[in-house]
Amino acid sequence: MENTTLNKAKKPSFGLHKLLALSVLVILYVFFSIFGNNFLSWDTLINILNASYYIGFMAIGVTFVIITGGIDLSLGTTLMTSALIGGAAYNMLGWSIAASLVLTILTATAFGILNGVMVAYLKLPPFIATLGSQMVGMGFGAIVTKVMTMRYPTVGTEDAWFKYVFYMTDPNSPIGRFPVGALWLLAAFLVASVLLNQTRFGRYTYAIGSNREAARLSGIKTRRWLALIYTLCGFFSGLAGIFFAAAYTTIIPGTGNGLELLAIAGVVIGGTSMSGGVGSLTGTMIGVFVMSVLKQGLMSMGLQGHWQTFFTGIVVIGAVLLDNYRIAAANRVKKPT
Amino acid sequence: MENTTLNKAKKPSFGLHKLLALSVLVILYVFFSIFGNNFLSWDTLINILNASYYIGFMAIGVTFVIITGGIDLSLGTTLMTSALIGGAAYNMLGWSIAASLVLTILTATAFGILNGVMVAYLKLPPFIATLGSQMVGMGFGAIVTKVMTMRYPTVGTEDAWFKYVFYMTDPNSPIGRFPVGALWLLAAFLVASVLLNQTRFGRYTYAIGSNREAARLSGIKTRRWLALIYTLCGFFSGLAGIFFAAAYTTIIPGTGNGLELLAIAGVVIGGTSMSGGVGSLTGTMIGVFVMSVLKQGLMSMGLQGHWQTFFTGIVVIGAVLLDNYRIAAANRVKKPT
Amino acid sequence: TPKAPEEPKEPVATQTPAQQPEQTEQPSGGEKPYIAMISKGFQHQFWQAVLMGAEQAETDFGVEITFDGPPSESDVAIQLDQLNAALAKNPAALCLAALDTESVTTQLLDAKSKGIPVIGFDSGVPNAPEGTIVSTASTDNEAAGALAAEKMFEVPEIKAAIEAATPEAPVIIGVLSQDATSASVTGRTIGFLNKMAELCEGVKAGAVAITGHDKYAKSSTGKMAVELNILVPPTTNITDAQTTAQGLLAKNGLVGVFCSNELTVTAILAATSDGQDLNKTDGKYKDLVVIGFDAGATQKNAVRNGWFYGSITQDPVRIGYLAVELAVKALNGETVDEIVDTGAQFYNAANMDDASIAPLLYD
Amino acid sequence: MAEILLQMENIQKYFTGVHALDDAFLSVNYGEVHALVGENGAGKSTLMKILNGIYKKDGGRIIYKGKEVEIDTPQQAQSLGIGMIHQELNLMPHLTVAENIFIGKEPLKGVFLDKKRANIEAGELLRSLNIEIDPAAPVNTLSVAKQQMVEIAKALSYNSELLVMDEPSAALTENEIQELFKFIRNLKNKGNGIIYISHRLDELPEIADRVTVMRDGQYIGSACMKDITKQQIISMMVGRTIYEEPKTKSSVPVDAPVVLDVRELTAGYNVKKVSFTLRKGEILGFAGLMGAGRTETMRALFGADPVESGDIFVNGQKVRIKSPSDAIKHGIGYLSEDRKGFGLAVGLSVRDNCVMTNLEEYTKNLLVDDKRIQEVTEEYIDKIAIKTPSTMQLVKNLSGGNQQKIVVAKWLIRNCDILIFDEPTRGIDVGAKSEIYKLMTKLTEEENKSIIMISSDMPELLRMSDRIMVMCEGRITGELDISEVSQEQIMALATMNM
Ligand SMILES: Nc1ncnc2c1ncn2[C@@H]1O[C@H](COP(=O)(O)OP(=O)(O)OP(=O)(O)O)[C@@H](O)[C@H]1O
Ligand SMILES: Nc1ncnc2c1ncn2[C@@H]1O[C@H](COP(=O)(O)OP(=O)(O)OP(=O)(O)O)[C@@H](O)[C@H]1O
Ligand SMILES: [Mg+2]
Ligand SMILES: [Mg+2]
Repeated sequence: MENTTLNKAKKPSFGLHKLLALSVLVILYVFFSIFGNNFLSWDTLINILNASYYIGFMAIGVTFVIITGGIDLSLGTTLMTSALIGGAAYNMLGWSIAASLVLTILTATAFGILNGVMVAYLKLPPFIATLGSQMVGMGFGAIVTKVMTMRYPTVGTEDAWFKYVFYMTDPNSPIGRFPVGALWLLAAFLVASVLLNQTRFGRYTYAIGSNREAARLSGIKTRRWLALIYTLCGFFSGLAGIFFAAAYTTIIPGTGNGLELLAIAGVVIGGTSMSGGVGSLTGTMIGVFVMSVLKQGLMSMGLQGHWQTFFTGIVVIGAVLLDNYRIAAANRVKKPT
Repeated sequence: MENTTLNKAKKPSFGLHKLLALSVLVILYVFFSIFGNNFLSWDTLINILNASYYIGFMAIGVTFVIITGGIDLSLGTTLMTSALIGGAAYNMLGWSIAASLVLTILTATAFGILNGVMVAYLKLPPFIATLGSQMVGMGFGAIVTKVMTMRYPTVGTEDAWFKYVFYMTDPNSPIGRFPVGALWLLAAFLVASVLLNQTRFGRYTYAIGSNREAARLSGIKTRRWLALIYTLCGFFSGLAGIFFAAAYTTIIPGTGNGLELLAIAGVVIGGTSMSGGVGSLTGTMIGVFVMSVLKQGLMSMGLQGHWQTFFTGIVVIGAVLLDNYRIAAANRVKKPT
Repeated sequence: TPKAPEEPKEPVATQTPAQQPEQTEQPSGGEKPYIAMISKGFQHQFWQAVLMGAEQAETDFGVEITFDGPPSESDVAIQLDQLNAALAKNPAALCLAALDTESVTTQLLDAKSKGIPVIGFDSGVPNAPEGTIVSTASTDNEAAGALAAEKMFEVPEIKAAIEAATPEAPVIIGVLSQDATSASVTGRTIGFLNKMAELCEGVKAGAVAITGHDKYAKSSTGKMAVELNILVPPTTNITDAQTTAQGLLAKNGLVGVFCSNELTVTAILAATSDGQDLNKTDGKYKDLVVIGFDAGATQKNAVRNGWFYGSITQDPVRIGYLAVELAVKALNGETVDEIVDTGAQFYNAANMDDASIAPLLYD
Repeated sequence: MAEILLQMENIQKYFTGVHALDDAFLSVNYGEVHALVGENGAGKSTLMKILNGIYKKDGGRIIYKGKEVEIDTPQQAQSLGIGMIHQELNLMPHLTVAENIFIGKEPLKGVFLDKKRANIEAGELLRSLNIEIDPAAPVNTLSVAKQQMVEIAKALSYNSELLVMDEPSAALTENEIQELFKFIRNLKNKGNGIIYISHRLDELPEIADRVTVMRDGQYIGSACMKDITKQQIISMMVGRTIYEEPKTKSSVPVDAPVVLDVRELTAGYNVKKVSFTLRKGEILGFAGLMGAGRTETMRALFGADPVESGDIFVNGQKVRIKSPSDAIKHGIGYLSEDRKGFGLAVGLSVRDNCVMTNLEEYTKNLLVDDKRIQEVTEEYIDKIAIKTPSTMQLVKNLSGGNQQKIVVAKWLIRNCDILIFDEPTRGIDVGAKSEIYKLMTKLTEEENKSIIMISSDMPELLRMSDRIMVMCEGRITGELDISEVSQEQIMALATMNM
C-alpha cells in the first residue's frame, strides 16, 4: 500500500554513503596532488598503502564487532601484545620466525576469545570488557617481555624474508620493490567480505546487531556467535600485529592503546553505524584509506603530525554529520510537491 | 500485588554496590599496608591523594555524562589542551597565572560545549562525537603551542602560590605540607553531589539516561540539558587541567589521550552503568581511590608500572562482573517460594 | 638479558628524615641500604643496559636497588608519581633521570629536607634548586651532539653540498628530535645545531637558518641557503614518529639527518625499510648521510651495512654503575664531583668491533 | 450545539515515502470523550503527535479554543493544556513513581528539589485515583499494568483541558479499565475534552460520546456513539464489512495424537507446576489476566528463560529444552507478544527476517543461497498476503499488521509443527486480525499444525480456540472445552485465587 517508493530509496542509500566516502577520498587525493609536494608519486602511494595495513586489518575485524552493536577498545593493545609475545619467542626463546608468527596470531585470538566470553557469556558491556582487556593486555605484554623492546627480523639479516613476504618485496628481486602488504590486505578484505555477506556468520552478525534478543528467540545461538565474532576480531588484531611488526620492526611494550581509535574512526568514516545492524567492509576500507591519504597528504604539504590528528578528528565528525544530513535530506526529498 | 518485594530490594541494592566498592578499597588498603614497603604512611597517603586529583575531577564530570548513557572520550585531551592553552598564555603571552587559569577553564568548557552541541543538537553518537573532539583537541593544542612544552610555575619561583593553592601548601607555612588539592576535590565532589541529587539538572541527567524520549515527551528540553551536561563535563576537565598542571608542572603537546579511560574506569568501578540511568558520585570517588591505592600500593611493593595497568584492568572487569553477579544473586533470593 | 630488579624483601626505613645526607649509612644486621632508581623509561635497549650496570653495582657495593620508569618518554606525570612513591619508601638515596627538569623541583626539595641524597643519571637536572642534586653521572649531551655534527660535516659530499648551496636550491640538514622536555635530548639537539651552524657558517656565512621548531629556531642574517630543519614527532608512538621521518625524507635538498635518540632512529629505520633504502649503491636515498644515536640491534645492523654513516654511543652500563656508585659514596660521606661525564663515542662500520667500542654497543 | 475545544483541519504529514496524513480532520468539544479509531497505520498516533508538538505538520491548521495555534514542542502543548498518554510506555524506568509523575514540574525549595513534597503529592494523586503504588518505588520494579497506571496518573497531573489517550487500555485488566473509565468520566464532567484511541471497539459505547474514523491517513467520518453500531464502525475502518463467527465446537477429534505434553513446569517468578497437553491440529487457548504467567510459561517452554523443574514431551518423546534453538529443533516456534522487542530485527529486510530461524537450510557450501531465500520469501509473501513492495524492504517500514505476518512467515518457513502465538493480534486492526485468524485456521485445518494461542481478548479466544486453559498467578486454574465455555466462567477461573 503505502511504501512502494521506500525500497527504491532505502537500498541504494547505503551505496550512496559509500559513494560519498569514496568521493571524499578522491577529492582528498586530487587536492593533495595539486597542493602537496610530490604527492602524486609511486613513493607516496606506497607510503599510503604501507601506513594502512595494520589499521586496515584491525578495522576489518572491528567492523564485525561494531555491526553487532559492540566495540573493541583492546584492538591496539592486542596488536602490540601479540606482536610482543611473538617477538619474545623469536628474540628471547630463539623460536623460528614462522613459529613466532603463529604464536602472535594465537595470542591475539586468545584475547579475542577473552573479549568474546566476557561480552557474550558474562554479559559485560563491550566498552568495559574491552577496556579491561586493553589494560590487562598492555600490562601482560610488558610483564612477559620484562618491558623490553622486541625486534622482528630486519632487512639484511637471516630472516629477512619475513619483511619481503609481509611488507615489501626485496628491491633486488625481479619484481623490485612491491608493497606485498597491500595484496595481503586486499585478500583479507575479500575473504572477510565473503564472510560478512555470503555466510551465516555474516548474516548472524547483522541479526545480532539489529536485535539480539529476536535473533536468540529465532534459535540463533547468539552467545556462541557473538563470542566467535569477538574472536575473529582478535584474530585480525593478530594479523595487524604481524603486519605492524613487518613495517616497523620494533615493538615497544606499553604502547598500542590509541591505535584502536584509528581503526574505529576508519570504520565510522566508512558508514558503519555504532548502534549496530548496519555496515560494510567496503566502507571500512575507504575510511581507512581516507585517513592514510590525509596523513600522507598533509605531510606532503609540510604540515606535521598534529595537523593530521586535527584533521582526522574533523573528518570523523564530518563523515558522520554528512551521513546524518544525507539521511535527513533523503527523507525530506521524498515529499511530493 | 506481586512485586511489592521488588522495590524494597531495588533501592538498597545500589547502596550495596557502594558498600562493595568501599570494602574493595579497604581490603586493598589493608593488603598493601601489610605487604607494601612503608605503605601505611602519611607520605603514601599524600601520594594517593595527589595522584587522584586530576582523574577525580574528570571522573566527576564524566559521571554525569555516563548517567545520561553517553560517553566522553575527549576528557584526557581536553585536560591537556586546556592546560596547554592556559600555559601558552602564561609562558608565551606573559599573562598572569590567574588569567591563564581562567583561560584554561574557558577552553575546556568550550570543548564541552562543542561535544554537547554535537551530541545533543547534531545527534552524533557520543562515542564518535567525542572521539572526533579528542583528535581535534589534541591537534589543536599542539598547533597553538607549536608543539612546545608548556610549563606552569614551580616551587621557588614568583608564582609559586599557584602550587600552594592547588596542590600542596608551602612546607614553610604554619600548617606545613598539606595536600590542599584534596580539599578542592572534596569541595567539587560535594557541589557536584548536590547538583546531581538535589537539583533539576541532576534529576534530568538521570531522566535522560533512563529514557531520553520519554523525558522529551514529558516536556523536558532534553537537547539543552544534554548539551549542558557535556559542557559541565568539559568544565570539570578544565579543573582537572589546572590540578594536573599544579601537580606535574609540565604539559606536553600531543599527550592526554588515554587519561579519559582511567577516569571512565573509575566511574565504572564505582558502579555507574554504561547504559545510563544509574550511578552515583560517591561510587565514582571510591572507584577513583581504588585505582590510586592500587597504583601506589603496587609501587610500594616494588612492582612496576605495567603491573598497575594489568591489575587496573582486572579490577575494572572484576568490579562489573561482581556487580552483575550481585544483581543476579539479589534477583534469585527474591523469588517467592 | 639483564635480570629484572629484585623486589625489596623488607622495608628499609632505617634512615630518619632528620639525618644529614653526609651521614654514613651503616648496613646493620644484613639490612642493605636501599637505593631507588627512577629512569626515563624501560623499553629502549639503552635503559636495559643502564639497568645492567646498576645491577652490577648493586652486587659490588652490597646495596639494594629498585628500578622504575614510565612507559614512554612523554609520561612526565607517571614519572612524577613514581618519584613520589619512591620517596615515600624512604630510600637511603635516590638516582633520577628526570624526564622533565622543572616538574621535579618540589620532589627534589622534599628529598633534600628528608636528607635523601639525589644522584642524577643519563641527564642532569640543570635548573635544580641549589644543593638538591649531589652528583650527576651522564653523558655530556651537548658534546655528544656536537660530535655528531662534526662527523657529519667531515663527509666530503656534505661539505660539497653545503658549499654548493644557494638560496634558490637550499640544502637541508634534518634533525629528528623527540619532543624535548628532558635535558639529554635537548642537549644533543642544541649541541648538534650549534656545532653544525657554526661549521656551516664557516662556509656560507649568514646563510644558515634553523627552522622547524620554535624552541630552537633562528633565522639567517642573509638569504638562507642552508637549512637546519628540526622535526618533532607529535607523539612518542613509533607510527607517528615514522610518519614524521617520511615527511623529512620527502624534502628536496635533504643531505643529512641526525637522529637524537633511539625512538627517532627506529623511526627513520622504519621509514627506510630498516635502512636498506640508505644503501650507498642503489638505495632510494643512497646519497643521504644519517647519523644515529645509541645502539640496539636494528641500528647496529644499519651501521654495519654502511646504511647509516655512523652513530654516537654512550656508555649506558657505566652510567648505571656510576649512578649507584656515586649514591653509595654520597651515603658514605665521601665527596663526589658534581658532574661525572661518562663519555660518548662515534662508531661506524669500520670501528664498531674495536675493543674500545664493542662493549658500549649493547643490544 | 456544544462548544468546540479543538479542531484540526486538513492536516498533512509525510514520512519517508509515506503520506501518513492526508487531509486529516478532527473536532473535539468541551466535556466530550471522543473516540478515534482506524486500522493500523491509519495515522491516529501521528495525528496526535502533531497535536502534541512531537511531529511537525506539513500542512493544515490547528484551532484550539477558537484560536489558530502552532505547536512545535511538547512543552508548548503542555502550556496550552494539552496532555498525552502515549501508545508506547513513556516512563523513565530508573526514576521513582513520584519522580516520573513530576518530571518537568518538580516541586522546588529554592533551587533544590523538594523530594518529600513530591512524594506526598504523588501519593495523594495516586490515592485519589485509587491506585495503590508506593510513590518512592522505582518504576522498573512495577508490572506493566502498574506502569501504565503511573503513566495515566502523570498525564492527569498536568490538569490538561484536553487529554489524549493513545490505547491506554491495551495493557490493562478489566478492573483497571473500569477505574480508568471512572477518571475519564470525572474529567469529562469537569468540562475537559478527551481523545480516546482504542482498537477495542467493544469498550467504546461504554465511554465515548462521539467517534471519528480514519483510514489511510484520511478522515472518513464522525458520528455520535449512540447512533452507530460496531459493524458500521468496522466497515468505515476497513471499507468493507467483516463477519465474525464464533466457534461452538472443537474441530479436533478427541483421539488426535498429543504432540506436546507439559508436566509440572516450574520456572521464574510466575510459572508454578503448569501442566497441559496439545493435540495435533488443535488451537489451545490460554486465558488469564495480565500477569497471569502465560508469557512466562511459554518462554520457559521455549527455552527462552531457564526452567527449574518439570518435563516436556514432544510427540511422546521426553525432550530437554535449554535454549530456543533446542525448542526449534523439536519443532516448536514462539511468536512473541512484543514484535519489535523480541520478534523481529526491524532494521533488517523482510527477506533476512523470514529466514532467520533456519538459515542453515539455505546455506550451500558454507555460503548462503540468496536465490533460494528470495524464492521462499516471495512464496510466503504470496501465501499469507504480506503487503510489502519487495523482499528487500526494511521491516521497520511496514505497518504493524504486516510486521506480525512476517513473524508468522518466519515460523512457517521453519516449518514448525507447534506454534505458540502470544497475543498475535495485540495492537493490530480488525482487518489484519481477521487475516491472522484465517491463517491460524488454515494452519491447523489444512496443514495439521498445532497452535497455542495466548490472548487477553476474550471474544477472540472464544472464536478461535478448540480448548481453553485458564491461568491465574502462575498456576493453571481450569481447562474448558469450547463447547461448554462462557466468558463468565473464564473470568471466574482467571480470578480464582484473588
Ligand atoms: N517516524 C515515522 N517514520 C516513518 N513512517 C512513520 C513514522 N511514524 C509513523 N509512520 C507511518 O505513518 C503511518 C501512520 O502511522 P501511525 O502510527 O500514526 O498509525 P496508527 O493509526 O497510530 O496505527 P496503530 O493503530 O498501529 O497505532 C504508518 O504507515 C506508519 O508506518
Ligand atoms: N524479571 C521479573 N521480575 C519481576 N517480576 C517479573 C519478572 N518477569 C515477569 N514478572 C512478573 O510476572 C508476571 C507474569 O508475567 P507474564 O508476562 O508471564 O504474564 P502474562 O499472563 O503473559 O501476561 P501478559 O498478558 O502481560 O503477557 C507479571 O506480573 C510480571 O510482572
Ligand atoms: Mg498508534
Ligand atoms: Mg503475555
